[in-house]
Amino acid sequence: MLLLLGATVLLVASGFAAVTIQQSPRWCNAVGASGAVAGCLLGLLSALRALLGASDSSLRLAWEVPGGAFFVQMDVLSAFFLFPVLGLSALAAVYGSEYLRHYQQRKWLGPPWFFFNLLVASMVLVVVARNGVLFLIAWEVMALASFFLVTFDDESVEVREAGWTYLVATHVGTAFLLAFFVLAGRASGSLDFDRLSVAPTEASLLFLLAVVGFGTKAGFAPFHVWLPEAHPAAPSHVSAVMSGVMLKTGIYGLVRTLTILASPPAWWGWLLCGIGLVSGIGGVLFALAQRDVKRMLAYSSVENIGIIALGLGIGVLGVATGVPALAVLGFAGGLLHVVNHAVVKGLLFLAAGSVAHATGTRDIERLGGAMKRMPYTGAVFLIAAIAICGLPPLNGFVSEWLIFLGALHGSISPGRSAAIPVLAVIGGLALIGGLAAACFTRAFGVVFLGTARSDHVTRAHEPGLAMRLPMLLLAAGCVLIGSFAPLLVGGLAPVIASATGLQTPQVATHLVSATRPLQYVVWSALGLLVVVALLAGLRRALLADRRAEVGLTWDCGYVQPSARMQYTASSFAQPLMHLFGVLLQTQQRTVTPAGFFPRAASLITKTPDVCAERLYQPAFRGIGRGLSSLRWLQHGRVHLYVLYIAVTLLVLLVWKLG
Amino acid sequence: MSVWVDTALVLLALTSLLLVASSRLTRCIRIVAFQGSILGVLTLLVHHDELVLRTLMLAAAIVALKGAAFPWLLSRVLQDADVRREVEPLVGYISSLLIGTLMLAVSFWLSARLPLPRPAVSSLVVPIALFTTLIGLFVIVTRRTALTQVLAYLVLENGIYVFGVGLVQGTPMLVELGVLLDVFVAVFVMGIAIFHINREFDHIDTEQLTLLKDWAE
Amino acid sequence: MMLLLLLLLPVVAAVGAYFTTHDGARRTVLVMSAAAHATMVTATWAVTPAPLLGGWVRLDALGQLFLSVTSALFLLVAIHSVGYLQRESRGARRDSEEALWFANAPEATFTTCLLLFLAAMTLVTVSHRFGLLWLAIEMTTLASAPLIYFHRHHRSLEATWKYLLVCSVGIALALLGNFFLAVAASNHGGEPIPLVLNDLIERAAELHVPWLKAAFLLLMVGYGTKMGLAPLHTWLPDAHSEAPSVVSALLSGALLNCAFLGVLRIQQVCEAAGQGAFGRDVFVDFGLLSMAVAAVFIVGQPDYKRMLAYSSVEHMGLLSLGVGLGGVAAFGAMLHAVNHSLTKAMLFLIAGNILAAYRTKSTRDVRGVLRVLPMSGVLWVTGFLAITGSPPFGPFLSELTILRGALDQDRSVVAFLYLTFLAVIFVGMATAVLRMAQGTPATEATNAPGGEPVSAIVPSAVLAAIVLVLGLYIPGPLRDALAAAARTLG
Amino acid sequence: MSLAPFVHLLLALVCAPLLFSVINRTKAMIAGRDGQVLLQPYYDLAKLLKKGAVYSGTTTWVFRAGPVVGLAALLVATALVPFGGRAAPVAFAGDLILFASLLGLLRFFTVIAALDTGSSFEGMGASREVTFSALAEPALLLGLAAVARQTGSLSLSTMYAGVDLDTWVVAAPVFALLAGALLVVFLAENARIPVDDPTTHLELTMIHEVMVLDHGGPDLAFILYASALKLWLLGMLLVGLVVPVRTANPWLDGGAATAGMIGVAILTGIIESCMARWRLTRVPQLLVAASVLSALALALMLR
Repeated sequence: MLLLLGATVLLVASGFAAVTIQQSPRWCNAVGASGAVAGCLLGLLSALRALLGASDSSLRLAWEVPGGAFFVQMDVLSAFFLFPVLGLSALAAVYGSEYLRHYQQRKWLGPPWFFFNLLVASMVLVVVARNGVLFLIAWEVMALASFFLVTFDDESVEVREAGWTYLVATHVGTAFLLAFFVLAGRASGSLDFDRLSVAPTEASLLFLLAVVGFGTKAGFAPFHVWLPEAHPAAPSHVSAVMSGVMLKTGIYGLVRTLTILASPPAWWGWLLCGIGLVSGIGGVLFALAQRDVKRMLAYSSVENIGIIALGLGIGVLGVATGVPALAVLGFAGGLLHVVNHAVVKGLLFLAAGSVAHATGTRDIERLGGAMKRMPYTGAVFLIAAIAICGLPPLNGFVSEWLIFLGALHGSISPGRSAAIPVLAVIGGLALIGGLAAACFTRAFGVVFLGTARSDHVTRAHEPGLAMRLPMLLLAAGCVLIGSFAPLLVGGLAPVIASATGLQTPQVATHLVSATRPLQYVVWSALGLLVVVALLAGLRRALLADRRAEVGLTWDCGYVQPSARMQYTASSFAQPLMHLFGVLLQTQQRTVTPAGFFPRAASLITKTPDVCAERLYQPAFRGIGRGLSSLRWLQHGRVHLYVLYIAVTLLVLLVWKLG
Repeated sequence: MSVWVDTALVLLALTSLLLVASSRLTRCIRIVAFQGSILGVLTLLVHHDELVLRTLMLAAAIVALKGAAFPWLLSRVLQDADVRREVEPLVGYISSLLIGTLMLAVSFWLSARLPLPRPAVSSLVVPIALFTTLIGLFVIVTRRTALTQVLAYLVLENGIYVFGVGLVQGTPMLVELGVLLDVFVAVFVMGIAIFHINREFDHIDTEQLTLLKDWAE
Repeated sequence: MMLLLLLLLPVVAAVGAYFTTHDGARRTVLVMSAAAHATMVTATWAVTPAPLLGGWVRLDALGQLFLSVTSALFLLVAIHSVGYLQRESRGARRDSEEALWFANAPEATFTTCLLLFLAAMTLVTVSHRFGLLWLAIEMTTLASAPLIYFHRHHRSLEATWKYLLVCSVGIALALLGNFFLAVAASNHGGEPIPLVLNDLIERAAELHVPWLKAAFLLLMVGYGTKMGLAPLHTWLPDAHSEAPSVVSALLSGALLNCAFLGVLRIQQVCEAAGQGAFGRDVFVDFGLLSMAVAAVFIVGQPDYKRMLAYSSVEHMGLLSLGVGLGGVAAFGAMLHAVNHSLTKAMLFLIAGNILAAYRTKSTRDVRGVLRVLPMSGVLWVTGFLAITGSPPFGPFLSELTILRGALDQDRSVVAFLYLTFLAVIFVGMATAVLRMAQGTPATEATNAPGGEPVSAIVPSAVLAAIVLVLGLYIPGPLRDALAAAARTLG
Repeated sequence: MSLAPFVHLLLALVCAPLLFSVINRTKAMIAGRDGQVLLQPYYDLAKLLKKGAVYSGTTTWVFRAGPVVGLAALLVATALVPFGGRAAPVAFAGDLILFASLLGLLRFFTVIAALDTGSSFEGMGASREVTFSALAEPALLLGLAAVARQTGSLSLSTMYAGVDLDTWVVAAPVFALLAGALLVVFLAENARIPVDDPTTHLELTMIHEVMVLDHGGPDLAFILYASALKLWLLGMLLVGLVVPVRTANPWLDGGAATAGMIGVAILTGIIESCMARWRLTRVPQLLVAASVLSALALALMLR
């Protein structure tokens, strides 16, 4: 425990140090990054000890604030969430140390490092805090730190607006959490987690508060609106951390809530599944519609959060209906996907960052053919894309497979209450998978393959080692998690036990029903690789002594194919956009060629977020209008002000005494 | 003696009504001055049984301030400010009178709601005091010039003072004088303010003092 | 004896300052006396001073709390105002909003009034005799009016006039309230109870209830006007926006608290007389209404000083709400009184720096404060986060405590409205403050005279530090004082 | 571990290409021609394997990796599919998901290989491929989930082992609906009429064919063989459902399954000769209809 706190202190301290020495960017970078890495490694060490020792170490100090106590505890759940948080943060810090160097002419590098390290420290504290006030403070510090990172490039209007949206969203979410904690602590008068007592009548209310409060941070639809704004705005290593792990603190909060509110009713599971389906399908569809690669990734985060929610939903259903297999598999899938998405999405954002940074644009319609200029980045992006589509043999497949298996278990379980949502999950998950494949073939194909659509790419170059290394490590992570899945899933037993409230041995027995098939999965994955190798060898052997000419792409006889003739990302996505037009509400502006000598025709499509456009903006406008319609109160006539006083007095006298 | 007290109180009420109905600023000032002196007399009448130095001093101070000093100060300001000598009310005189009578009723009703813990020198004290206070407020609200507002503020003070004199025994000298002093300073500061207003704007019409607001008509 | 010193020191200093001709000397007097006052106040935490005038003047937990805040604020403001007065060039100056020329009031007057203001506020915090309390509060009005009219132009004059008139009317009503209280105290024959707090509380049972209630309402409206509770707050935005920022800081940070103290005193009597519930309801109503009205004017507010003023209205509402809820919330209210004073004062000081650099009060014309005035910019954003109740700053804790108070009593509607108003106001302020702080400044609007002088930064920085500390740790003595203060409110 | 499971593996690997010629012969017969010889696909493969290759200068290693990975994925998938009711060599709970994902992998690589050429035609084909497969995916998995619920097991092998006559008698309507759904999936995934026309020569109308325009030589051979395998496997899923011959005798079951496979091929031929390709905008309706069929089957079961 002390080790972890030491790590936190080290993080904060190095952040301060970075600010104090920001006159020299090199040192500022070095101190900030190395401090972050060192802190993360220390933290990982203590998390590892907690997970292996599996003994909860806690620390409770008196703290002189109302309702507060400095109460931190490291249990398996916290340790489990600490891994992605610290691991990804460390890699992102290394990446950032090179990424930020390109700002050093224009900006101070102290603040970004300060806030980055503060962000990491606060995430650690969020995960281990066991007191409401402490948690809320850490939670909000996390939000603020990330806000200042998002608005790093505050010269541009978009970034400022994104920051505003993010700040407002997270603050409103926190309001729900305030209500949540105060309500939960009301009975015992203490906000320590172990003394939060919940009256069964209030449990559902608390759950809803938690879903909204934590869901806003996690990016559940329809509370996700801040996400596609904020993540593109932030520097890429920050986007990686935000999307990869900061969202997961919301998931952590939800799971922690479930442990606090014991014995959930079935409809909580239904609700989570519903949210999961909406977020998953909606997220991937909107991702498919984006032109900005980082925005696309942000929406894909919404999708994956949806998948996690599906897993949790199935798990809750299992707990509620008393089908342990369902519960165990659901939580296993959900929790494992937390890690997988952290690795994969982190990798994707880093890769996208280095592309954007090398080409100077995030608009995929201007990219293309980047593979030739940036082979490493292209390769890791491909790996990540396969993983995030949940395709074998990588890690993404394992977690989705677990959720599927859980759903199938539910579908063959006799009861009906579990079966119906579970079948919706199967169908939805399949659809999400297919759409995700469409989304990421599009992204990878249009950005890295074909020929350059603009000279942005022709100037591109592979980034330096500090940016490449983290990406390679994360890619390796995708493969390793995929190959050691049975081991990892088996290791999840205590975590799932703490999340579901089942006994660890019981969980373990049910996990076997997942781990044994998983071994087959892994073997077949290995087999796949072997077969690939064999076939590749065969192909090489066949072509060994033959002519392999290089020509033009087949163009149906057209002589001079140009880069502009390639299929664009928008047209690639068009059929699906058309199919789901009702959801997407894509706006289109067309100038069709007309007359004998037509002018330049054009087609502009844009798909803004439906929730933002149809839900929030009208609401905010309405509130603003309503408030401003009351402004006549302050009309500036002093004698009428005196009238206010008189009237107030009379009203009070008559009302209270009359 | 209570007859005289009642007369004084009635006179007070009448002067208030008169103020509401009168149109010329100079007249208003005189009315308020008269009211002030009535107040002084009232002080004597109430404390007639122990006509000690203290009471005399107090009464003298009241007359001196409310009857002489304030009117003098305000008429000084009035001379400096070459405004039209009309009051230009936002509510017409007749309707003002009607509202005034209405307020009389209200104050009697209120005083009925508040039974006195111990009998006062006169049953009229509470209603009249309240009435005068209300009139003060009413005039502040319905008259435009800063000067009238100060006058009205004085009337308000008078009403409150009547209340104090009529009901409250054993108020320490220190407090009473302090109150007087405070009122004096307040009026003085307001006088200065009016002087400045007049210099800045060439008018003392508070209707036009509406630059600071959060609402654009 | 110590109390007497506390009261006399500023007065003497004021007289001295009035007759000093040399600027430097006068400013030294200002700072020195402020420092002396502060040290004496600190001393009162060690030894409780003996009461004067047979208990009319004494220092209880509540008074000590408010006195300490006032004194500390005054010291910092004094330091800040030294630099401010240096910057304020003599003679005719260009007005920032309209193209008119104006002069400042003579500095001697300004300093004198400042010190008299301090004296009056000190008197407010220590007077237990209701009449005396009334005198003191009226004095604060009179002493601060010239301060608001420091810039001699018509807007500040208008503000001053409104301030004077509205507050005087309110105070007059409060006087009536005092008389009502006297009547209530002279119940059924016998010797009337002297209007001294402790006596009233001791013999509260003998008070005549209807008159007590009436007195409470009158005092509530009267002092509420001064405190800035809606709908009696009307003078507040004008005065705060037109007064020099140092004065606005004092008005928001100290003066409003003093008026609040006036209301608390009568509430104490009500509690003792078993009428606490009656009073608390009124407090809750005023509190919610004030927050609502503040929300109306903060959202889309084009003038950042007015925005801060309305935020003061909001927080006065918060205090009144906390007192109205009682219990834990009362403690929260006391804590919040401290937090709000410090934070708001800091914000006004920073607003002064911004105004000096950009020469406009319009949130739309100010851009890139973080670039033009880095320190002020950081403090500006910090202050915004603090005042809107974001952790890890003090107001967060107090607002959380008030929420707990609301939910402990199942006042879920109140809690809901409370959170809603807070959220709306947060959005409103965030929009304005971020727009000002971020981005790149418009080229012409950036004449920071000599960058950021130390005296313009240090006080605000100190305040920010205190607020941050209060968000992470509440010292024992302070907590005890707060608890004691809350206890007197039942 | 007996050798029996590997019989089917062998059979599939050897006979898959035969299905093409069966379909062709059927169509030819109906059209009154006598079509190609049965071994024609093997000749084609052999010829292609002997050829050299021409690569577009635009392409990268992704283009070359496409066919290899695709074929590998299908070879692994072959090991998962039961032969009628007979267990597959590799069988475990949830292998149906692996099967579906392997098809997904094949698709993924085909698509990016197509995009690697930078040709607008191949991009067009890729776009259509991902669209239709995204819609076919739920139909397939829901259908299999329905079988799973009916037979109460989670592995393709045990599932299909459970589909015997008795179950048919109980759940005839369910299985009928499922058969419909799986047939649609079979046609769509294998780019047959009415979704796609393998024999067209107009790039604009192609889906699968257009994606492999630039492949030649061994690569093309891999692709052709892979698609043959795909035809066989999806067909086998259909056959396992509609030919509920589950006796103790492996040869009898195997024979029935093989016959059923040929039957499916003939059926395909018939469909292709009496239907025209649908407008691309109508295809989604067909696929959604398939999903609806599966969902309906499930609803019947939950009743």
